[in-house]
Amino acid sequence: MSRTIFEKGANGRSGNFLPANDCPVDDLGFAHRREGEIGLPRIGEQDLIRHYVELASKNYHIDKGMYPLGSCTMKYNPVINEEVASLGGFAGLHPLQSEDDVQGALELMYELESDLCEICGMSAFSLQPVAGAHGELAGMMIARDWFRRRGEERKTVLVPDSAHGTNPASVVICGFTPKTIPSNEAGLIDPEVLKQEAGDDTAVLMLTLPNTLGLFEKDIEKIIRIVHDALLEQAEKGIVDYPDYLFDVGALVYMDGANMNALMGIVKPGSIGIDIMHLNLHKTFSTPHGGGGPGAGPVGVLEHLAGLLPVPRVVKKDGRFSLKETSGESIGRVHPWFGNFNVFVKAYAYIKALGGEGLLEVSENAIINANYLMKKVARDYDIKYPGRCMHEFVASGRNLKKFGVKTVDVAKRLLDYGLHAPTVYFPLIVEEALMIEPVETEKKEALDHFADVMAKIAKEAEENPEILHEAPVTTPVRRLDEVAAARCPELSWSGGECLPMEE
Amino acid sequence: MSRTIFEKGANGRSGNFLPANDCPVDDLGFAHRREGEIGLPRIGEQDLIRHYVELASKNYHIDKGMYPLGSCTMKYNPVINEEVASLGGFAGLHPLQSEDDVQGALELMYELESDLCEICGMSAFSLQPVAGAHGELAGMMIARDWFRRRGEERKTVLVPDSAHGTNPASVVICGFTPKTIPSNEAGLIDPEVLKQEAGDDTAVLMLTLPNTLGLFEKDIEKIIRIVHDALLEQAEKGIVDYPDYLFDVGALVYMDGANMNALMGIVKPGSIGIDIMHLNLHKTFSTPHGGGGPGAGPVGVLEHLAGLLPVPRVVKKDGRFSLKETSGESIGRVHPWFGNFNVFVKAYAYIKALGGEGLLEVSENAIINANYLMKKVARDYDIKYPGRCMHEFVASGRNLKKFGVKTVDVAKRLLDYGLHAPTVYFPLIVEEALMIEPVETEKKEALDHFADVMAKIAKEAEENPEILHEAPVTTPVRRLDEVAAARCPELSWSGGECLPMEE
Amino acid sequence: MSYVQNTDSDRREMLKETGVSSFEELLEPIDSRLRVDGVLDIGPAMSEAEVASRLGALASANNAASEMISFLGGGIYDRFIPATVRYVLSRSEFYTSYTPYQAEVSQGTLQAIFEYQTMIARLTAMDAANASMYDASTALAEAMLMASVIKRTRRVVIPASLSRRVRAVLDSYAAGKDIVIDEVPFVEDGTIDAGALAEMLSEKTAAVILAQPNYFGMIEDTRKVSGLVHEAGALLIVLADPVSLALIEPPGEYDADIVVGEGQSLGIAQSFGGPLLGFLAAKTPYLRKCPGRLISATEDIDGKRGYTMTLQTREQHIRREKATSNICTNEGLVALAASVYLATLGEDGFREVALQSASKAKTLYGMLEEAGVSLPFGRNFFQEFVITVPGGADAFIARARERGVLAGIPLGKDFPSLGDDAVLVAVTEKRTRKDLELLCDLAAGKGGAV
Amino acid sequence: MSYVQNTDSDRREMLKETGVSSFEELLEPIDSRLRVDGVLDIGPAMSEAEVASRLGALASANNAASEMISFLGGGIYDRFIPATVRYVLSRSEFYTSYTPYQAEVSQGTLQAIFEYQTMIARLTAMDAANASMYDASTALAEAMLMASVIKRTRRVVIPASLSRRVRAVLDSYAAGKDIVIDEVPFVEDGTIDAGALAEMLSEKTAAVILAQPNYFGMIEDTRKVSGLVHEAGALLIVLADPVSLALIEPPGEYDADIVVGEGQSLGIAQSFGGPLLGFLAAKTPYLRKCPGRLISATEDIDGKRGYTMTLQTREQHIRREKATSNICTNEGLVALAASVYLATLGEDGFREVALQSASKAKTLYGMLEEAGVSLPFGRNFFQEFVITVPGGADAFIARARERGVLAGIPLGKDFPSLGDDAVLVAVTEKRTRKDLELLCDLAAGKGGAV
Ligand SMILES: Cc1ncc(COP(=O)(O)O)c(C=O)c1O
Ligand SMILES: Cc1ncc(COP(=O)(O)O)c(C=O)c1O
Repeated sequence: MSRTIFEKGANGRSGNFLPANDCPVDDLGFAHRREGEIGLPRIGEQDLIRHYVELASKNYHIDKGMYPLGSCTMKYNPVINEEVASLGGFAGLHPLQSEDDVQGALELMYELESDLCEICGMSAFSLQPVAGAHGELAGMMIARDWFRRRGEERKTVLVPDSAHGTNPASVVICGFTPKTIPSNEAGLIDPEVLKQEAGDDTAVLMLTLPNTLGLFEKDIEKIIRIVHDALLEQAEKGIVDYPDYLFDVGALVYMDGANMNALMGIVKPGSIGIDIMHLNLHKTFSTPHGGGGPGAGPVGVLEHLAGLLPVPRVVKKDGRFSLKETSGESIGRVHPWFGNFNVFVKAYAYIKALGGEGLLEVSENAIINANYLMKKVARDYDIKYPGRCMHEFVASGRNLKKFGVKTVDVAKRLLDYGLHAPTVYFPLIVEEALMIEPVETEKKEALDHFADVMAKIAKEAEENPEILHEAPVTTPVRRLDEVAAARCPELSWSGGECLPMEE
Repeated sequence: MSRTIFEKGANGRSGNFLPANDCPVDDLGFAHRREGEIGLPRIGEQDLIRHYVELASKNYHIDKGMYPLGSCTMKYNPVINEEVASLGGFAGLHPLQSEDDVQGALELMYELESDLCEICGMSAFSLQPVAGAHGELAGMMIARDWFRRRGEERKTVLVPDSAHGTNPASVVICGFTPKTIPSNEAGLIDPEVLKQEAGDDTAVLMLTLPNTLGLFEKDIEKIIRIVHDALLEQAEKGIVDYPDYLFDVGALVYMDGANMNALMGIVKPGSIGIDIMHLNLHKTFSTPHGGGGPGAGPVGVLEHLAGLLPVPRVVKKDGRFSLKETSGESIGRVHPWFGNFNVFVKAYAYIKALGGEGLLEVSENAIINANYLMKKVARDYDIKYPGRCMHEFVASGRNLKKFGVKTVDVAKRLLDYGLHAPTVYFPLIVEEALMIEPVETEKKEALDHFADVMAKIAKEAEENPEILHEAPVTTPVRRLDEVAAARCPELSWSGGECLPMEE
Repeated sequence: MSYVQNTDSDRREMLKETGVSSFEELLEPIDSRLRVDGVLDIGPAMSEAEVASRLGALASANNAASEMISFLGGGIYDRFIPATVRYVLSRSEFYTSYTPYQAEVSQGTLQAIFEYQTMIARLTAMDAANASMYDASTALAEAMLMASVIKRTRRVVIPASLSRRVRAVLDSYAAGKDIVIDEVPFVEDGTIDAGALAEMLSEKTAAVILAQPNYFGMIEDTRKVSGLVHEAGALLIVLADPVSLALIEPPGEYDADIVVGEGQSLGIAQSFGGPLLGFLAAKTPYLRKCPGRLISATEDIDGKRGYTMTLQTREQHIRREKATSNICTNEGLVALAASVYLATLGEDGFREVALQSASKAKTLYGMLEEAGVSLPFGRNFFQEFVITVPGGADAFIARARERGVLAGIPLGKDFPSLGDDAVLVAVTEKRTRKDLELLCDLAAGKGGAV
Repeated sequence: MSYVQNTDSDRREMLKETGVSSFEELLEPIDSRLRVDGVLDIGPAMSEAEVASRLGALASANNAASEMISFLGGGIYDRFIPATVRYVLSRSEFYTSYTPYQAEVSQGTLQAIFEYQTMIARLTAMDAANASMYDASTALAEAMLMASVIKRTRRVVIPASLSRRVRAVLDSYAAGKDIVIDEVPFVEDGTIDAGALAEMLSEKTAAVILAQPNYFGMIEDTRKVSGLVHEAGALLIVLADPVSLALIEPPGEYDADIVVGEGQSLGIAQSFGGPLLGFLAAKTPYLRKCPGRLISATEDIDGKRGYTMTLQTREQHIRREKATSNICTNEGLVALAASVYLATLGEDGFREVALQSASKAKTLYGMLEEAGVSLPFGRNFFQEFVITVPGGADAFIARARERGVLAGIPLGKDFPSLGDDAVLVAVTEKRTRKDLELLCDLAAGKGGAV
């Protein structure tokens, strides 16, 4: 355990960071002054650096080893991207500087948007949402306003049961009601079931492609058609008025594009009829996750929805870039400025470095790695949906249950072997799920090592399950008491006091 | 054990770092082409970064904890210094650019030299030597040429037995013959002994101040006088011709200033008669040591020797800085350019940050810390020279010998406690020496912890010496077979082959 | 440049072991009609040298506020950032790690966030803070939704002086939940009209939002407002500037229920407006309804102290559609930066930042007053205030730009009642007396020698 | 700014425990007459913000070669440096650690240096390399001393074309040991006069130094020289450019005894000429006489592979006056940088660097030839060559500088026989065809549109 910085800096001395004040402090002329101390540490710089270096040493991270968290796409984060993102010409910009002073930044955003359009086959992208869930919300707002502008108040959003938790949550925050679509035995949406569930009240189908089982919806054309058709009848009857080019667009299809790592250069969602989608730059485009952000969740749409994107929009005219602040139809803003600009710089650098062929190579290797690893892991673990997967697959620890071993035990034991665990207990439709995404930057050797360790653990489960129950033992702390924490959480350092929660 | 980068990158793929060549490669027009491969790795960037991050995790370092290596002055290295030293306006300079293009760099060097003069009371400094030993050598060359120019070929340099190994080695490389001066029971130079040793052939007394026992030569005035007088007689007889202002300068006194951390703002060596000295910027002035360099060992002299300093010299005229390439008397060059410029930037930033009072505060705290820690360590270990010390002190593990425990065992056991060991078995005049330099940036709490661990180890030595013999056990590797390595060293990776050494 | 590490022979071997004869076979579930035809049209791969030079050129095509004399504020400030912040953030242990789902190997991130929560709780004097939100505006929007859930009503009052950009974000979040947002006007000194507020409050009011200082930089009479709000049974949500909290009474002391704010001032680069750092703190009874991640201290099975995510049943990954929010990825690394900033400056250094900002702002105000520049709202501000410049804000700003000065934000478009001459001027600790004199001369219409 | 962490009360307590009543008491051994009077006159302490701005101003007062079109070489080259090098060097585990005296907690540094030694040994095709020297010139000086010890004689032959700065360093090292340095002249193509060399060699010759390529960029006939040298019983010391070794026969293959060189080209910033990286490699029998640190692989007591310093009986800290050299602190971190550089580029990338440099140099040579510029030494060069510009080198260089071009190094002062028109031009992989055209136009006296 590392002492907190409050303990380490309880009675110390901080350095001197500011020049002497060249203005008088006697007459600040305002009321409501704070009395007493804030309670910030007083710590010398050496001890401060040691504190954070010590904390750093207690983290698993990409530069340490494979990070097969399913759905999270923990690929290598190139150091050049960090360097260029920290250039003063980017980091020092205020968002209200004149357009003349920010042409480089606007050009970067403009080009990134159009590259994302090309990659996804969408007509327009807004970079404003700052995370995947934020992109989902913006996308839902677009759908909401699109219907509202047409005088409709459709309430239902269809969400497959394998969806990421943010999907139904975003639906709700936006005022829609989610309706769960069960997956069939193949782990896919059944077009027949969908047809039954889609109806007059259906605004959107929100699907993930490839889905969170790592499977491509092989009936995707049919699925999109069904959703689009859900309103078509009314359109044909003239009840609602659609522009010509939307002749076959009914309810909307939203794609959670967080799994786009599998599809670059292979499928363009927009080209197959996806109306709205978001991307996670902090997954597919290699911008680091920062232990929980910052991210970026650009939202893209087809032409008929382009006017609804958040404002401002970057526009180009005669080689000059500017910001268009208003649009008649826009949903408005989901962020006060332009989104997480610093993240864009990294994604831009990544896309430029790879180019068209490089992005395809990424998806190819993501898919090859996943299929290869699935094959190896399948020797010792259940795979509910075997066959081909895309960039990830879901294994199950249920075959170890007979030894009294749970998936969480497998996960913790992996930590003892110096590896990170896969995503566990998700998606919910797979019992004892181990969701494994090897990503394209890991090479065969690393996958072999991971599979070997998984095999070893399966053997341990059989021969010596205690080891797994006890795991982890080599980590900075062992299994933590989460129940106590939830009953009376200690959310800030005050010498051990906690806040009792009513049930 | 980490596999070597050659194993990890045996058959991989490197990235693509250069733009395509826009010139033809068919006619290079030169002979003597290399055939076959060099044998460099082919490794992907992710695995490369992981390799070095893994290696990094196997190093002790200042940001991890106290580093009480005596004589090495392992103080905190401020991160701002690293930042400013990497500015493009410094890092991108070629040493043969026109003076107009490098005014900032020259100004920095000029100011740093004059700050060092003020701190040390010397008349002039040259920044050219790139390490302490290099500064010693430059200093010896100055002495050599100074005598030669006067038609004398004096051969002897007096060196106390407590001197750092580089001192006698530098003396020899420069063509002088070292003669050892034994320390007295107080660990100091005995003026009477010195008087006997100093003679006609004496060119230089090379002393360290405070000496490597951490002691200030309390008879320093007398010592300097004796050395200076060693030639005075002849000067008075007119045998050699000294300028007036040197009336009392005979043989020269060289001070190894690597321990200047104890004296800043307290004693100026030049003002008390030291003729030549060097500094270790990578100790006293907080520039990091890099696991073995780069360093910087500026050499400073009093007025009568200023013309002998290495060229070029930075000069200032009418607010403009330029390089003076020649001087009639100069020893010439010890480096093709100006020394380790990047290190100067850090030292400069450090001196500016601290200012005059800050440097004094450094030395005060270095001294307070050392005396405090000596007092605490003295409870469990022998201190051959008790009383007051300056910035460091030498303890001894000889009181543990009766338990079969050696100083090396104590050192290794410290590693198990997550601390770094002191310098051991040096200086040679203290049996089972443990040379401890706490430095000023460690605070009381850290010293208390170190002393507690030292006490614990002393107790372990008595109660369970096996623990010490076995130590370290928590480190990436345990005690290494140095004998085998010396007999047949494996100096490069070739799958385990070594080079048998003849005796 | 490629970061893929498999060689061609690796790939061949893997395909073979997978039991397929070509990569194409793996794409069998994808109908060929859906496939991309040809190569993506985003240009050829660049080498690292080309990436560096392209990005260098784009960066150079900007003129950064941080290198000029900037009086731009309005939510993003040009502040001094200590080197320690950049150093800690450059450690890949922090920046390349994921959300701490495996607590045992994420104690670094977890403890750092726990310490961040502590600092925010102390700054705001609230019971607890969460692990971060996207930015202040979305934190405020979530606080609004949270209040609506707690109070089971759909009306919220905001000050008419609120940033229009923040208001726009509130609007887009409110629309789905049919929340009605009313605005309480401001009086001559730029603070809210307490009388009007009293009249607007009803049992239907879920919450009143108060910005302290407000968008015009003015300090509100928070105790008075708090009294009114709580009397009406509504919640008080405060949007607080964190630097001001070093000098101004913290919201916990005037009984705020939820406090949010923008952490960009705490050691975060301006970065053209992102990433930012929304913070959110609340009273204990509301924690179960709060959005985002919470880190708690606890013990491991050996009784050793450790940290873990807690109250996760509020979160989307456990509760899905019943979650209190959809937030998942937040601003972890930015929260870390803020902690390093606050810890580096420490109690005294942080207070000094606030003090220098306020005293320099006050000095500029005095200079402008003396020079006869019109200052509509008076002296009761923290570090930002409104000036009116005859001839129009835009002309003044353009004139200043020529001298390397970013003079401030024109307010006329967002707040027509203030007129086209109104400019919002922010002063941080980075400004020097010389900078202030230069701005004053420019505002007073003098040439102003540098 | 202070980095001292003790508070006043810590100090008081410590003094008390030490048994003194004031700090002054601790200075008792220092006579008060020796004490500094008053405060050091180096100005007041600066805050971090002031340090950053002062250093920023000094940096801005320079115009960096790396940002211009630089044809400057002569030992320091403007090359592309991959980001990985800066990243690895920014890890404080490497840069803040000391010499690996405690091997068990220094395996990172030790293994990295072991790998560096391996790369240098492979590049040079020698048996082994040491852990680094200060720079090429001091490495060469030490090699000279080493040869003199091995051969027990005091004469050394160097090429007259050797860099005058390197020669100056040799001189200052030679003086103390009374080593006599003779120069062998160069012939029309800029390479050494083998006939003259044959005549100069005798049993008194300890070593012949050969620079490959030489200072004029020309490639020497190394096999011929090696034959002559070894026939005479002397040692062959080669000063080799490491980048050239990707394309040119390595010294080990023509029987060199000791090889030294400058590693700045291997991913090290120009940094106004320092820090640099001297490498030194030798045949096995000479290792016991070689200066500097050597790292060896070995096993720990559990049989686990590890690394340690070896043959330390050569070193000053063990052998003092009997040491082979006085070197202690060397260039550890710079050696690490070189390893990261070589590992990042890898076999193919490093060859590409050499190939681009050579082919661009050759292209420039062709352009200049075509434009009628005089090229005294011909085409047998690697990446650097001499041109002569009528009107004088200085005027040409000044003219080029106005166009943002650093045209090269004037040679007349150092090598009067070449005349005042001679300029040494270096071409690295960073130069583009456009750069080459610009230089060509300038040299040909044309305006040269950018
Ligand atoms: C499939 C999927 N959708 C949505 C999200 C939410 O993205 P974010 O965490 O950036 O809000 C994630 C990642 O967490 C995801 O994996
Ligand atoms: C007292 C003393 N003198 C000289 C030196 C030699 O300095 P360097 O290692 O920089 O050559 C050192 C350090 O190693 C030292 O501590």
